[in-house]
Amino acid sequence: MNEFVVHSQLRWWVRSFLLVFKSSFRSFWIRKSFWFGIFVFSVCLLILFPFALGTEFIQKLPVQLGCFWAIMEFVAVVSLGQCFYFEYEAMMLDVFLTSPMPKSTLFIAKIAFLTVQIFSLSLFVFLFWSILFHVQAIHSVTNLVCFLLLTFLFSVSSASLGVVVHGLTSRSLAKEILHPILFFPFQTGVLLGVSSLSLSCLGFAPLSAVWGQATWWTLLFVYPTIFITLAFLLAPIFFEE
Amino acid sequence: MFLSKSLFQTLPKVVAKPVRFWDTFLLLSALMQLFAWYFALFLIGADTDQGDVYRILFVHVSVAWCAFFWFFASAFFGLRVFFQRDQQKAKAHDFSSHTSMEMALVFSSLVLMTGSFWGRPTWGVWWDWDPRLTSSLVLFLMGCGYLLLRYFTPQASYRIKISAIVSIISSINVPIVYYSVNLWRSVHQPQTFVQRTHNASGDIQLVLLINLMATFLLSIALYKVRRQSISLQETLQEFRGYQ
Amino acid sequence: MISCESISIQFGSEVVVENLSFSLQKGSSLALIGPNGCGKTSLLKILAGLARPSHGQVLYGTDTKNNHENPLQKNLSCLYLSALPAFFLDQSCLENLNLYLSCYNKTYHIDYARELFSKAGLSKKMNSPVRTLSTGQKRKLTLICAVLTLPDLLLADEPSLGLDKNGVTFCLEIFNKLKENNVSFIIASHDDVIVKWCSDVLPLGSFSSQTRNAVPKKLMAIL
Amino acid sequence: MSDYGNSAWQWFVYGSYVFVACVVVVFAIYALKVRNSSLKSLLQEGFLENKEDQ
Repeated sequence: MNEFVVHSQLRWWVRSFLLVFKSSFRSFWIRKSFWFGIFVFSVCLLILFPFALGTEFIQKLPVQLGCFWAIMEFVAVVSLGQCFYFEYEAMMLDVFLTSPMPKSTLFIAKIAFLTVQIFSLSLFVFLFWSILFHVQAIHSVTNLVCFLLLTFLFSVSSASLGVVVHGLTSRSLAKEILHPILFFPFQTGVLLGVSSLSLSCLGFAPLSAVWGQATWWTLLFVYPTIFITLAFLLAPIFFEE
Repeated sequence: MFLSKSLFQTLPKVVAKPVRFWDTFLLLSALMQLFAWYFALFLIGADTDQGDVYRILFVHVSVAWCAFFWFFASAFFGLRVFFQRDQQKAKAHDFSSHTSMEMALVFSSLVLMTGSFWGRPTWGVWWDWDPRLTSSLVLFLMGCGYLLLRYFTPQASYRIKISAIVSIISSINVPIVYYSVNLWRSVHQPQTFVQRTHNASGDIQLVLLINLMATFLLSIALYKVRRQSISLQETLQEFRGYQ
Repeated sequence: MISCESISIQFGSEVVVENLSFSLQKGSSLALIGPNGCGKTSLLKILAGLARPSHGQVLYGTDTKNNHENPLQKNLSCLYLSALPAFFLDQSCLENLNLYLSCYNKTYHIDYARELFSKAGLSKKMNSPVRTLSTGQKRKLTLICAVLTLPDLLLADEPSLGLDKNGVTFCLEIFNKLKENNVSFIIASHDDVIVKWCSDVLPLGSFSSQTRNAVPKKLMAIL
Repeated sequence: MSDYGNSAWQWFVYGSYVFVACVVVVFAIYALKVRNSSLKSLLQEGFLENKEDQ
């Protein structure tokens, strides 16, 4: 592989990555109601937790954070539900797969698109959550930045895991049941990391949290890279007939 | 042994020999397991602080070891499915991966049950978020996910590949879960519950070893019998055209 | 251009196609005919790289020396027109056309596209969503996409399905235009006009063998 | 270590042993039944003849 071929291959990979990214954005933009529907679903969840737990109980910070991450988990699963929905509906997958585009771009672009979608949803959920739950812990910019970085890492890992799970179950029946069942057990590591990190980030930091932080951060960075490389390696297998 | 005499005669030699061998092996290992349990229940004295309740330790630990062994064995066979060029051998490894995941499922459900049976009298609670127990619960969930995925994919050639992938990913996930639960517990509840018997005296370890060996042999026999039943059933379905 | 060595397609234990080998030169066209269920569509899917045959392999490449199993390595662009036209139904015809062309890294001149649309009778529908098109019109849109992308290999599954009289003539016109640009075809069709147009014919009915009705000794040993 | 109601320990200890034994026996019986029934139907439908390997 001389240098020219490698360079042109890389440019071709990035070009088709942008192509799939733009096409999923365009089909998303045409059906904006999907995004809005998921946001309304998350607001329903925002109401559900205080009704279930009682308003005075959710004053405590750990409970508030727990509710936030539980809502984010469901928002991630629901928004991943329509991960290849437009392509399936329009049977465009065959066109993408037979065209000379490298197959991995389809999945990596989907991961990027879903990360943006989940992260945008989490911003709005964060806004309404801090209002409805009277969250006082976000008092400094560093808190806020740390919290948003956590939500971004959460979105990347759930998007990459979701695309891998969708690729695996592309030919199976009863997808609605299979996706949550395959999604949640693999998400436990990230959920634990994110919840305990956000706890220590926002000031409720017992002594041992400082030691715990370094290892949690490595887990949160290692986890999405594992699943992104998996999506990259398994691309030829995913949608095989 | 467990096959009717008339049916056994008509079997071709290649199939008859392993069927008979593993049936006898199953019986022998079952007897050995009963002996090991008898040994654990009656022949050694009660523990100093936990009284007789600690005897559940023998069955709990041996079943836990088998659960984790078969889980990683399923991932191992999953890997072999990928690196196998020959179609028939890949199918055979897929049968083994499927069977060992089923064994992991059965044994991890046993671990959960004996764990809660043990927790009730010693710690007064049916379930404890102990890293080992929690990771065997997550293992159980992933096993169920694996079997459901297999059940819901009708196409054989695709099912073989994605089941191998799911078993490999789940085996990657178990250490992550164990590690993160361990870390998570140390942040929330510092160790209030007493650790398991560290000062295990000589004969307890001996009995534990015997129990481990007996349960492991029993699980190997169960694995082989179940492996035969799965491969025969799937071959039958394939030849009937169910794929 | 493309050659298969002893391909066999299996649905469970029923062998639909048994060690079929053929090779296709650049610019020539091949028609697959045969009764329903003789594996035409699955063979096309295998040639397009969407599926994997149970035995044998498919080689792509201009000359037999450096053949590759995967079409991408040889950057051979092949277009697969499936039986159901594949478009984003909510996006307009032009947007779908742009998507097809950018997938194949090709550009086109708007007047040429407008002329093709008017010839196909779709000039009014250029900017309306594909949802409003009938199946015949969608079929013509796939043909327009085919002629604009100019793939090296065109795999078409029933290209004339749902086309009326002048639809078929439009389809043949498109094929002739593609043939001038040295495009090779593999078409599965029941339409005699299309089959006569192709240079050679491959009947698939004769390749299916009766089902193997015994577990091979080797598999028994692994049981 | 207070007495955790050790008087009823037999229930838990014997219960767990009996439970493990039952699950293992049920699993073995299920596996054997499936194996024998599929063997019988394979034989009946003539898939296991000693023909030469195709």
